[in-house]
Amino acid sequence: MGLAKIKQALAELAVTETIEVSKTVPAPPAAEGEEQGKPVEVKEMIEQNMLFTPEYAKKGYHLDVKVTAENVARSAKILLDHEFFLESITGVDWIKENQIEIVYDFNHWHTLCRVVIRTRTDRANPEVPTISEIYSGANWHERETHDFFGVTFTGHPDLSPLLLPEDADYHPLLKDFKA
Amino acid sequence: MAPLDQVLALGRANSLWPMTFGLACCAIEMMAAGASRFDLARFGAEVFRPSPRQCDVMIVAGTITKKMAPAVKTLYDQMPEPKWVIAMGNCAISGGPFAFEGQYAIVEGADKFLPVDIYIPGCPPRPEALIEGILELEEKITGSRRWPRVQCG
Amino acid sequence: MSADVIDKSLETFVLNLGPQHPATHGVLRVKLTMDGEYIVHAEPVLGYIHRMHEKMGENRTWAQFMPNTGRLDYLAALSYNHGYAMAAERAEGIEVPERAEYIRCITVELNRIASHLLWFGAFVLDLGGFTPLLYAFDDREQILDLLESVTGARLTFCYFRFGGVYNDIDDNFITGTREFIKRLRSRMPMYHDLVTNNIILIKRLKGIGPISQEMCRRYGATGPVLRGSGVNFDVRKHEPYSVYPEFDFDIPVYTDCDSMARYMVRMDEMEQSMRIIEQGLDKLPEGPVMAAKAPKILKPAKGDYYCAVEAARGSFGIRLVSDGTNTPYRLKLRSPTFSNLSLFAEACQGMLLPDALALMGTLDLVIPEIDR
Amino acid sequence: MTTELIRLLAFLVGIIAFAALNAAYLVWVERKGAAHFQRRIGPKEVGPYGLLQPLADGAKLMSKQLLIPDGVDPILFKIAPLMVLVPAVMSFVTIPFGEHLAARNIDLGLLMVFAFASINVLGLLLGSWGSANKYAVIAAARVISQNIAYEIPMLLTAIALVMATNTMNLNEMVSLQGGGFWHWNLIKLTFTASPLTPIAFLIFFTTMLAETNRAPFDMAEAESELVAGSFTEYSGMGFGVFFMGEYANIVIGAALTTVLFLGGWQSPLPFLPNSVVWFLMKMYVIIFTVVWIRWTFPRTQFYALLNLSWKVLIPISLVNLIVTAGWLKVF
Repeated sequence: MGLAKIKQALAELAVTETIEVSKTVPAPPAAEGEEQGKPVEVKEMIEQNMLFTPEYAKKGYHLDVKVTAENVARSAKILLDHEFFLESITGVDWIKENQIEIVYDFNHWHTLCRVVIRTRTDRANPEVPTISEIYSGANWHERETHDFFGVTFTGHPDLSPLLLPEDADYHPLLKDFKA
Repeated sequence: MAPLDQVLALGRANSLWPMTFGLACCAIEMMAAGASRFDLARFGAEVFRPSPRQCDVMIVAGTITKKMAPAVKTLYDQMPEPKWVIAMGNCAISGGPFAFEGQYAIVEGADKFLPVDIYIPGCPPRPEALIEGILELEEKITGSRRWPRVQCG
Repeated sequence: MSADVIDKSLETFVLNLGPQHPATHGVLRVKLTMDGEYIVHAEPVLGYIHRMHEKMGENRTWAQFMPNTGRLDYLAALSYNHGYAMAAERAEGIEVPERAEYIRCITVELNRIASHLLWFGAFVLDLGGFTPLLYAFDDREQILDLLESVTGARLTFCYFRFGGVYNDIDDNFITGTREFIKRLRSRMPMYHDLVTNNIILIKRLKGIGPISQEMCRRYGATGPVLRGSGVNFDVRKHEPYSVYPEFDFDIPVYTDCDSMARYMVRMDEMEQSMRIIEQGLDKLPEGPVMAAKAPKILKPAKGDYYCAVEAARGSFGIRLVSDGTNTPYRLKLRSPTFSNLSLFAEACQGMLLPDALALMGTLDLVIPEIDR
Repeated sequence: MTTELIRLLAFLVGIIAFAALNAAYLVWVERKGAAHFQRRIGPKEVGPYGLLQPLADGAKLMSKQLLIPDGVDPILFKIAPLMVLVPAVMSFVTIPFGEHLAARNIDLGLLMVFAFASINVLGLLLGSWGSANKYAVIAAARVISQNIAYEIPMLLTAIALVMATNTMNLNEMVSLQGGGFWHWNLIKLTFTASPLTPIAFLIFFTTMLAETNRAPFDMAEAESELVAGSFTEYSGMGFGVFFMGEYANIVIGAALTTVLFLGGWQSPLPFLPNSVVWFLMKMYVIIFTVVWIRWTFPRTQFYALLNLSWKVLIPISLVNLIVTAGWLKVF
């Protein structure tokens, strides 16, 4: 699988209407939420993101994709079809904005390309569809995220605590958690 | 001690079988203590038994988490008398580097729920420290330091 | 053969492997549903050594988290030092002097050999052979002596600093390392004679515990597990960092997908690490080992940063989210064995218990790193 | 009559002392040997060369609490260790240590040894079953199938020898191997047994390892898989007796190999006097080999072990039997 094909793949991901693709801007970070840059021209975006740019040297990833929760599974499917593998799933608690961000890291074996997919969900009732049917490895990562942030992954077969004790009802990585 | 007690104590002290039971980093140093350079076998203490029924001493080597604590307690209960506990490393003594404000996962020290006989500080303690701990335990059992004194090298 | 054996019988029982079991290398627990000695279903239960490194990271300054990285994967602590240091340097934009980078690579590779040696011994111990463990420890002690002389610790190193390393290496270390490499080179044929070419071992590993590429992808397996399945993926080559591009070394890849392949990958990796160390010692430049302009207190710009290194067990990733203060806002540790272990449940289905334990051995588990 | 009784009593005491001493000091040999194979020192501080180590272990084990866990069958649990130890000790009765040094010179000595040897597996089975532990039960299943599989080639090779020597009396069997090492059944350069006997010896040695549950066939204990296998629930002297039984079995196995193949108390060269020393030397060489093998090889896979017996050892020993029969018929 060459670089050209991966470009194609990411273009496919980018042109799906509901998915907004933002170029990773160094100064106001994309993770900040409201700073989300306007959708960039697809062709241009690929040019900017796929090459070994200073961006990568600074951030450590090549493409930063923001999607709505419903589109997570779809993005994951596209990435699986193009032979990406899942590195990790985690959450970030943005308590000031009352949101929890779920971050998916994907990487590719043969091409230097790390893709980050992010989605935000309401902090009071965090819900994201599972991708454990697409990536089997996501099962544990999602359970772990559920442990730490209390995010419910709808459709997940078993969200019982993985790292916390069986009867744990707390979510320690939330910023307002007190032991 | 009565003479028979003394004989038995000598027997026990010279045949301390530890449990094959490591929790974290210290377990590697425990293995190193049994390996060629340090050779716990010199004192007859190299027989690491995987079954608690055949062990005399439990070396708590590592952090005890709240999830693990019941299992540690069970293992201790399964050991036949007389039995001893060595808390190896700072985690097993007091929670070590993991004791901080807001920590919810660990038990701060094995002595919260086990009768600990010997504490070996270090993070992790060197194998020499573990050997010294075993010798201290022998001293505790027999009432006197091993004689002749063990020379290093 | 195993599948129909299972179908015919409904008489299964549950076997609780661990949390204290000699083959789980720590406190992993696996709930096995067994039919005789065949595994019908396996469910790893984690968290027995969950110490909450990630929460600790949020509660202390950037520099204060460095000792924690040494206690994640205590067998290859320097790789984790390296990953964290690189991530923070990337966020803060610190340039590391070249000599420091060389020292980092040399020590990390030494640590990798130590880790693989211990794995080798422990793995053969899983298979019931005791002696190789002690031979491996013998060699490992030599490495620990060398590393102790520069880092001051035997196991849980905290040697790297943001902007370099804590301590320069001296001539004793260099000659000692060269001697050690000579020694290990002469010992490797002995290991192969004693273990690799042993008919019992070959019978136990060849064709046992297949892990396909497709499975690796779905579970995100990396490191020797992935390379044993024929995928040439190594972060050192794939995403070159530090001064690894300066070195001439190969990535051992075996395409058999079985336990033997994973075993061979690790044995060959030791040889490659020796090559890297030798080249590193030859090319070692003069200069400082700490960046002159490295700030004492880190305050990276807002944003998130990802950094991956090739640890002994696979690709260790670290995701830092900074809010511009002197503590990390979020610190995610992507542990390679967490992903590697997650495929165990699927891979061991229908296997015999001893084979499954051999398979578990080839995954090279370090439980505190999985549970974090 | 009384002298005979006294003689028997003396032998009984002697045998038990021999078995116990061997069991205790074989542990020392094992630990010390293992240590030296592994570039260590081994027991050293407990007495000179660690020679008091077995005494310390014994004192400790005897003074240890005898735990009878909940849910075990107390009778089976208690009786099992004895069922391993006693038959092993009984087997010594017919072993000829020297020309006139045997407790009982029984005509069917070989048969008796085999009869007692097969009881030990029952002990392991009862103990494992009685201890109500899943690991122990798995180990029991393994031990039973292993012992059944390996008893067959062992007997087949022994029968071939019986055909060649025409006796089941162990002392007589040794006498027939007199006159130098080329008369031993192992080599038999006198061509009174089939030329396959060296192979038969290898088979016998392998099956002996398997029957005594020694590495690489130590399925009964299999530490890294089954915690402690059959012994998982045994504490204190229960475990100690099991271990003594195991080591007594090894001694029996080695003694039998010596008697059957290595000419027992016969000297290797005709001009040297026959003596019990030769017997002991040969026996300890075999025992040392057993220890050596244990610390060198990893454990075999269980099905590979059964395959080895059913698909390799049994056919070969059958061939050996037929060739021996033909050989005896022709010559």
